[in-house]
Amino acid sequence: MTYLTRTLLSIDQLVAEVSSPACGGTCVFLGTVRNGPEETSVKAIEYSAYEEMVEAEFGRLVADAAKRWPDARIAVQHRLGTIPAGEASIGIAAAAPHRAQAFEACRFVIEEVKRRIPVWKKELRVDGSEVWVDPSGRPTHV
Amino acid sequence: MTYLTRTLLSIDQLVAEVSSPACGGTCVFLGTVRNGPEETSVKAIEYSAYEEMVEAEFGRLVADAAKRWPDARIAVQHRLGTIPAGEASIGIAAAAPHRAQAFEACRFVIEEVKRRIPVWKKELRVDGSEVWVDPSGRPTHV
Amino acid sequence: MHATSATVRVRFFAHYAELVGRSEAEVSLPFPATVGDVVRRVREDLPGGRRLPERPLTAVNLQHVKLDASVRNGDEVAFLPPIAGG
Amino acid sequence: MHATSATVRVRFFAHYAELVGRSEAEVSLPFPATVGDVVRRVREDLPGGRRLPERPLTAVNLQHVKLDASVRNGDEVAFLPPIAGG
Repeated sequence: MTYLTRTLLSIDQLVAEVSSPACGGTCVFLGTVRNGPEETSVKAIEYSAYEEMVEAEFGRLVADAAKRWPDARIAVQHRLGTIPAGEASIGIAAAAPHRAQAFEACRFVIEEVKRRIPVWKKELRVDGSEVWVDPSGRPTHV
Repeated sequence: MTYLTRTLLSIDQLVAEVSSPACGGTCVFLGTVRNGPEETSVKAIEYSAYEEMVEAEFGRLVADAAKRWPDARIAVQHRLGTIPAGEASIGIAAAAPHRAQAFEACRFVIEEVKRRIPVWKKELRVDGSEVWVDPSGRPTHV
Repeated sequence: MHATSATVRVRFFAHYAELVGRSEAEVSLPFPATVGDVVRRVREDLPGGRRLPERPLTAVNLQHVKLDASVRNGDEVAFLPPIAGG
Repeated sequence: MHATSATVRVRFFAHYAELVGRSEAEVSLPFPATVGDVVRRVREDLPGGRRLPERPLTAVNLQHVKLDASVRNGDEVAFLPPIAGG
């Protein structure tokens, strides 16, 4: 499996990948492009990446999770390209014999993604402007 | 919506119910009938409930969650009847503006379900025996 | 009927229904009464009632209650085995 | 070519690629060298290089590294804007 896709993420596919007779709990996380009160009319977000490094870093990240939760099964996929508001940019599924492990492993993966996976986003606004998103704070107009 | 169903749970339907332009994170939990090393060959589990109370208690539980996470949107459905190993008995979706709220609300719901929602399960084993599951410990042969 | 007695509908679920061989019963007892009084009466009077625990989990009118909760005429009192949902 | 110089491929992504108007460059510098040396050279020699931060996030051969990591001939050194995935 590759960790990147340019098409709609499928929760069912992620869940199917991790399901196993020994796993009683599955936790799924979906990150979705918002258009809420905090986003000045975001029409879509354009996601780009250092693709070869994303694949390598996701491999290391999943291996790190497997070390911490040896019984957990993890699947993750990040979508790239222009993603309209309301659609998911990332999907993570973690299945484990017990639910605490599933929640913890899933949460670990999304936190590490935010820290390690070289993906960037540019907000495409309804007024035609474009803004690189800097999660550390300052939006950067381009 | 009713909180009980006797047919296959649909993750997509739960996610669709909670999705909203203001919510950037969605956490889903699926509880699945296991047939792992800890289960002496469980073929299926028969779920039964005090159905009127399940509906009332789920209403109170979701209201409790809404008080703690006012921006979260929550959907939950419990399946009853005979559920074969590998299929889900409960599905929970929690969407929120930020992911921490989504994870916490989803985790809260499943922990409260285990504590409050009057549902019982009887393991149907491959050798034909049946066992009521007592989560406090002792399995009770019937 | 005089207000010095209360009649409640008692419901049994799952393993408890199997232990007493029925899913419901009607119990009358002197008023005022508590859920604990209902439990004692069921264990004493119902065939197989002794197989039920002395302090089961209980609900009145679809709400979890403790054994010292009071019951009124017409209430529905449920005996709940250890919860195993999810 | 003598082993006293190293040539690395430098890659720019997202906002940084826009700031320097290109997605890659080749940089030669005296060996031994660190990622920090590559960053300094890029900022000095590349048109628009001063628009890049002095201490960007960097990777060598697809792995996150600090600025004091050493680089070798043939390495791929990437300038990574603040990560915004997920």
